[in-house]
Amino acid sequence: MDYSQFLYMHDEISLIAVIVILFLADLFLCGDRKSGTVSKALSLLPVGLLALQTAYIASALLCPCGDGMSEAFGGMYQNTPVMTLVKVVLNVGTIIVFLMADSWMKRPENQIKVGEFYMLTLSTLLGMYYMISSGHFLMFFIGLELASIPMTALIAYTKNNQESAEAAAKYILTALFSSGLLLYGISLVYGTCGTMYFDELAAKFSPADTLQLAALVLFISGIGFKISLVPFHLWTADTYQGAPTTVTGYLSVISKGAAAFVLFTILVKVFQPMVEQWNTIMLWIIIFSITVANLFAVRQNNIKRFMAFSAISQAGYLVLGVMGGTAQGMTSLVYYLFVYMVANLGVFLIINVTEQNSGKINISDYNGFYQSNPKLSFIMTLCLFSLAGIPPFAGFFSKFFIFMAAFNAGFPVLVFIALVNTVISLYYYLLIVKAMYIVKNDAPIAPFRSDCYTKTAIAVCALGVVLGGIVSCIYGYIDTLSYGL
Amino acid sequence: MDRLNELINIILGIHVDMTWFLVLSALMMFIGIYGFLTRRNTLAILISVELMLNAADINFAAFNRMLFPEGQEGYIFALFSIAISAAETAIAIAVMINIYRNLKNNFVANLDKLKW
Amino acid sequence: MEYTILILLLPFLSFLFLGLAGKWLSHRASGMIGTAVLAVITILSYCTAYEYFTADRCADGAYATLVPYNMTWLPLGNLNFDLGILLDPISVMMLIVITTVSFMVHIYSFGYMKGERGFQRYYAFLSLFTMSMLGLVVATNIFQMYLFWELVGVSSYLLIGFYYTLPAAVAASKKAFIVTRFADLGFLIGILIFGYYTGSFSFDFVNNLQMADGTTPFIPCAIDKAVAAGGFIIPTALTLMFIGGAGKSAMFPLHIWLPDAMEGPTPVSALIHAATMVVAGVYQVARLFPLWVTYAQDWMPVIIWVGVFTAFYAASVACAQSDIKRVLAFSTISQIAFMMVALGVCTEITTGHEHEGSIGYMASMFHLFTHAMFKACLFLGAGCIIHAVHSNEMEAMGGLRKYLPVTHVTFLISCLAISGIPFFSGFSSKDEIITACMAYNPAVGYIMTAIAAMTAFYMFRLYYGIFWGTENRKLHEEHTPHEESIMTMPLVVLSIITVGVGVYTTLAGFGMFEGYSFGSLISADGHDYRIHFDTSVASLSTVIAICSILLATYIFKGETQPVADKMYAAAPRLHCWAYKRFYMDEVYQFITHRIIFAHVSRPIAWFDRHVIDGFFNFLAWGTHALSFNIRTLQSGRVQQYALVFLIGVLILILMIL
Amino acid sequence: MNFLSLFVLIPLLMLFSLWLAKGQKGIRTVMVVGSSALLALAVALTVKFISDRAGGAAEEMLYTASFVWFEPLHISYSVGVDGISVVMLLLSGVIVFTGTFVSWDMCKEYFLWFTLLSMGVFGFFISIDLFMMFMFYEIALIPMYLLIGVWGSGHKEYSAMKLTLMLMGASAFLMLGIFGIFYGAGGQTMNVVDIANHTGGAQIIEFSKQCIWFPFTFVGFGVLGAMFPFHTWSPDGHASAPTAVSMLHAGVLMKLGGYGCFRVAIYLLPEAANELSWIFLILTATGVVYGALSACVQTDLKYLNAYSSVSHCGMVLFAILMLTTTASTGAILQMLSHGLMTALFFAVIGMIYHRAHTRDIRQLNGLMRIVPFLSVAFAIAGLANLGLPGLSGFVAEMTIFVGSFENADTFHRVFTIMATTSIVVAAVYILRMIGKILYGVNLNPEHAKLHDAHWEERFAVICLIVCIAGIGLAPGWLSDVISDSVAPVIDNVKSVGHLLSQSNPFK
Repeated sequence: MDYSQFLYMHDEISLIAVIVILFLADLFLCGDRKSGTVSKALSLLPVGLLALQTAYIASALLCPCGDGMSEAFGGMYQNTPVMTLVKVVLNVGTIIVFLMADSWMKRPENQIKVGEFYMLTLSTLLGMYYMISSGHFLMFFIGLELASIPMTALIAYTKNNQESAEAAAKYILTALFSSGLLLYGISLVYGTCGTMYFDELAAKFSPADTLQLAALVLFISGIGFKISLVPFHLWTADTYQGAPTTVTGYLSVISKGAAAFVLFTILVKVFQPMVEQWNTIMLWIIIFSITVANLFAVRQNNIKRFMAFSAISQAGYLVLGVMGGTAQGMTSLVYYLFVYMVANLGVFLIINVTEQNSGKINISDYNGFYQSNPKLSFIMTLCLFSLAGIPPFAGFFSKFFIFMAAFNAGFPVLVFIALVNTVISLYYYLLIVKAMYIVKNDAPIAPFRSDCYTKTAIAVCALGVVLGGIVSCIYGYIDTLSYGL
Repeated sequence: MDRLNELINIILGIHVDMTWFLVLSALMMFIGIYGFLTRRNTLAILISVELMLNAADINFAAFNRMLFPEGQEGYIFALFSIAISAAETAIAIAVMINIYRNLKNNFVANLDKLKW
Repeated sequence: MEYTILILLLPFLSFLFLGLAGKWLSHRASGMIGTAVLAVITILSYCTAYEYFTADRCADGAYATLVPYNMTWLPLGNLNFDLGILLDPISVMMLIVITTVSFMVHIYSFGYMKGERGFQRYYAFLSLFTMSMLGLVVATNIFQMYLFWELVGVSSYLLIGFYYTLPAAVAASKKAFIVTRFADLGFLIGILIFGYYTGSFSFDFVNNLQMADGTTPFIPCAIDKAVAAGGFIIPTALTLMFIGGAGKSAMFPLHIWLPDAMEGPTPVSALIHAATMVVAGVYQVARLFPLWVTYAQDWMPVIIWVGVFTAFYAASVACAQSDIKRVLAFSTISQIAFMMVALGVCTEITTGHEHEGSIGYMASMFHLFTHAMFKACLFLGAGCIIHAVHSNEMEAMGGLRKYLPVTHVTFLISCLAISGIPFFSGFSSKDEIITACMAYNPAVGYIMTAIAAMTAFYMFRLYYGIFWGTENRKLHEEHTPHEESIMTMPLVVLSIITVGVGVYTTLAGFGMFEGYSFGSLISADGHDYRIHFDTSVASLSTVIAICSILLATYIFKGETQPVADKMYAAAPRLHCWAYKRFYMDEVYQFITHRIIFAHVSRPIAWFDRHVIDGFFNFLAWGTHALSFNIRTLQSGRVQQYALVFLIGVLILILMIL
Repeated sequence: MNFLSLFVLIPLLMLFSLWLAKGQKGIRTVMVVGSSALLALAVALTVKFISDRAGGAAEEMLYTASFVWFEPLHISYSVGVDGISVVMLLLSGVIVFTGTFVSWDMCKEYFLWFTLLSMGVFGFFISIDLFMMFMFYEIALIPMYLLIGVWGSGHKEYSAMKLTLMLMGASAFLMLGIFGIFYGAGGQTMNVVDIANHTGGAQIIEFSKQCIWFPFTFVGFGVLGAMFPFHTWSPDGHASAPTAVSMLHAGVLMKLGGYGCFRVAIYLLPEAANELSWIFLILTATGVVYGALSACVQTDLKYLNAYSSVSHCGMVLFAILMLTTTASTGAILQMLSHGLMTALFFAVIGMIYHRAHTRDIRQLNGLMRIVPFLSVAFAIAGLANLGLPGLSGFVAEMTIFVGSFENADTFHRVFTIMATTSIVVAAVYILRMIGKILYGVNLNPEHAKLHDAHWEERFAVICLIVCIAGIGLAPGWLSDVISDSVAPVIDNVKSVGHLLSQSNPFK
């Protein structure tokens, strides 16, 4: 066996390196947990390392060797530029989450377990890497599980918090259930085709085979659980609400995004012969995800739970790009993922910093927020408008493009339903804006100063929200890559 | 395994083909699901999940043995999935313990603080 | 005659100046400015008239129609909306009438409006009105006429509502505007039809049209095309336009605004609601006369019978009114109806003594002229009286002849004129009208004669009620009535015109000498036409007029009026109805408020708020309700989650199998 | 970068400098300078445009510039103007300028949103790319929510939410329509002119597709144009909005609707316009009368004016659907004149409300004696509204009616005459309002001491009045400018089919 093949997975290996370094640092640097200096080092280290690693991956994109495609272990591991790009996007998101987490990590009760947070997060990220560039169902399954198992620990991170534990329990139980079904589906695939290599499967599938159709549905359900699509979404709200805000942010963007991308690639690459079937399935799933989530979001008061439902409906919009499985859809999906990540993390940053400083997480607490903290509420408004798809913010562009893709793929009715739903979503986003600007409140959240990490992260997000759309080269660049299916 | 087959064949006079394994795994699968949906104790639910996962593993093994004996793919997959399910169960149990610490019991019905 | 453009521009400028700068001007200064401008344009229009009538006629002996000025104001696709000046006998005559009366009113107002708040505003509006009225009469196309038509409407609205703190005045102004506006809708639609089918709005069907160089030529008016498109089209258009004219000229049933319009200052009533604006309808019909006669002969009875009924109705109401201005208002309506009838009875356009059918046109214009003069005189006289006794009601008056000598004499002259006594202007014109009616249909002729008799009766009832009869002593002791020279001077002028025109035309009419008469200036086709009275008609109408005057004298002259009281007692119901103007206003009130507001507008407003808007609110409410009802899906029980998960999977499988 | 982009850049600069501006004085300076720059630019553009047209520049769009923006999606930043957009830009310039003076005492955030709104409006009028149009359209919509919600009056939150949601719902229809047009034309270009002339890779859109997407596009824009029965956002929205916002909204934003209907729906989908116009004709003609009649019984000044706006904007769409050059010219003129006069109306109503703290007709009397300036301005606005000659309303309405009469069939005749009745009803409600609040004697002691307009208010009002009277007195040049640009569109429509469609049961 040729071990040089490992070099093809430089993304993963570099990430593993980061994890290892962090592990060692956590072991040796932090002999004494009580001193703040160490934890400062430990909070800077992951960000720095991850930034380095991101730069390393991105460099491969900027100066592509050959066509940028690479394959290892007989096609078990595949990598294309667009996959690398997605990994970069996920990295950026993770960096923002780390920046967000800092103030939370500095809390005394977390001093003891700072390192774990970073390592667990990074290992889920690693799982997503493998999931993304898997060329074989085994690789895919391992990646999926690697992405979800440490997540449980993260959700349950605040040990003595009942809600956190309950959230984790619901998450892991549903995850087990879905992975059971997924595994069964994969077994059916194996049973009917005799192989689990993506490249070979497409040839062996036929829409006539009942077992294979069942496998398709089971696969979609397993990954739909990660993306939290209706009807596999029910864990989402509870988990998001119970989990620590930082983790919620991570959940709502990174794992969701990776899974959506994988859904696209596998449906297009593997289940190509059954395109009509999975179009039908996705059609209904999307309609229900958007509508039901919007209906639930309308009357939430806890802002994290609210964001959970918003995230579900956003996921619905996200997978609009899957319809038809066109290159345009792929581009707009990745673009949407990027924009959505920026905006959503922006909102979570502000939720988090507010929670850290005032401990308030109800929408009604935000009444009169503009009077006390104008800057924060302004950024929040930008991000919410972006989520709602209001120009000139990036969200408008991403929504427009993904609708365009779906329309072009031949689903005008679906697009129309989604468009009508944007009105509802605008309604509930405006509810928060209303709370911040319009509703009078004699005791609003007291003014506070956010730490420099959060400030940096917020700046990044705001920049992304404002420029992400107008600067058209982003979309253009993704488009140049998205041939790599 | 062939020998076992022959033995059964000799003793019971029936030929065990793949259908048996499939039926068995399907049964395990649905028993698992049923358990998951009905058990009141979280640990019992975990056991049912194990049934589901193992059902899939049996499938893999059986398919590999019966249909595609030339390769090892199924066996390998089964092994990996067993390992993964072990890991999952471990962390699940950790969570259950955590809950038990807070609630002093582990009935799934008590996990309804977060809803609507 | 390019200077005619000034006749329009100067008043407009003075309106702008007085309107904008009036706040900083003294009453006297602003009045002076307004009057001076009027003096100038009066002179200008007299020059115009002189120049026009003395210019030599065309080959066929008719007056030419000059267009010294015409520009395209607004292009409307293939059509044009022109603004310009068109001079033909009737428009020139109207220039004279308008400027003269307006000038008199300007002078008169110095006295009448002295010290009134908003004096400047008053003069500004007067200028605006004069400008619009002049623009109306010199219109070169039907659309320009409509434009200024609306403008006179609004300036009359503003002037009626001059005392805007009095609810009655406000209501009256509103009513006047809305009623005429409603009529103008007909006018507008008529214009649109006319313009669409003839391809032009212009008056190029008038005879001997002569464009001055430097003016944009008219788009020719393809009447024959329209006729080809359907014989009914031109008549329909004309009738619709006539509705507009009927509204402005207060023909029944659109007359209701005119009596109320008397709420305005009396000089305004004299100018707008007696002499000029209210005859716009007549003028419009006269302007379109060639079309009426040529293409809509069968529809002209509409004009006749509307006119006849209005004349009778107004005269009968006038007999019972006690407010002197209202009496005059109804007599105005009646007299305008005379003019309408006179136009209606025309059957041909060529004039000449063998052509009886075209006298009406001349007669109508003649009566318009004379009526403007003596009716303005009457109104201004009434103004003096009101100014003197501070009341409109006849009870406050009586025996005023010794207090107001000049007013008395001029008023008497005008009364004689309107009653049609020889040697007064009214006689000649009314006599021609009746002649024309006789020529058309004796029945009409006799009806009109009877109405003329009623006229004489109620006018002298008014006269005796004011200047004779019981004097309201205790009122007159509080403040002795007196008259001011600045107010009586216009009266004298106007009555001199009345007498002068009357004497001249009467003599000429009876053939005492061969000279020009009104007809030689204005006739249906512009040819010279010498008026010769039909002695039978003349004598009949004169005798009847004198009889009814004597009757009025017998009834109303004395200190006590037993006969009148007996008559009221005899027919109280009739008197009451006549006094209440046969309840026409109430009918309108009912239609507008009870039906349109209460049963159309309110339901619509309710529908809008509760049904249409309610639908959108329902959507919002429904979303909320739904989201509340489906919340049980998110029960928080993980096993139910798994169940939903499983069911979802099964449904999806079934869906694609 | 051609100079049209200044219409977007200046507001951007204004936004930044507002961000930095300190104190009321600074803010006012920025706003005054910026808005006057915009106005000057609009005037200069108009002059240049007219001279160039006179100089023989015959292209449909002048000063066009196009930069590829999203290459893979064929979206480009393309600008260009024809007579219609020039006029609309002029209107927007005037309204923004006066609106600045009317909202003299407002705070920084207000002006930020206000400027964003005007940026959207200007951008919409200069852009000839479907995507850009839609983007600017939405940019113009959203600031409304905060402007009304924060600085409004009455039940402002409800109104703001309703307005925003209904207009966004409309834009959902619109977006679908745009996709339909784009892909129907082959998905090669989003440039309006190219799609209309089948150049730049655009094909002719199939008739069946046109008939699907025309209603979407027309309704999408029509809602903003207060098309019956989707007009109900406008009374509440206007009633709750602060003065300058109602001015800008009724004066300019509602014009986006009519403009879009003309530029996108009619221009790009000519066959469907021929086929389906009758449906919308019935709706709009109904709206014209309906709005006027329901205005008759309103008691709140702003509601009254809002309903009259429904009537007048209905007239705009009505005229557009007549599909004759004259009528469409009239429609554009009506947009212009309605924009100016309704802005004047709202300005004056706002000033009165600001003083008297009520807009209820029954509680206001005899203002003429108390606040003569405002009352006169109010009366002028009213007279313009009922179409008095010499003011802008008359010109527009006459052009529309004459143009509508060019359709000789009974169907169009009936609805034209139906629409003409609205001018009588207009007289009724306007005079009723004037008579009630301006005339008579003041009975309310609180109103006895109201002070008349300040200098900045007087300035704004006078500007508007001058514009209204200017158009009313010399409409010829405007009408020429507009009809030149309207003609190609209508000829395009006429060329593809007969007006009275087979699907019309009334023919």
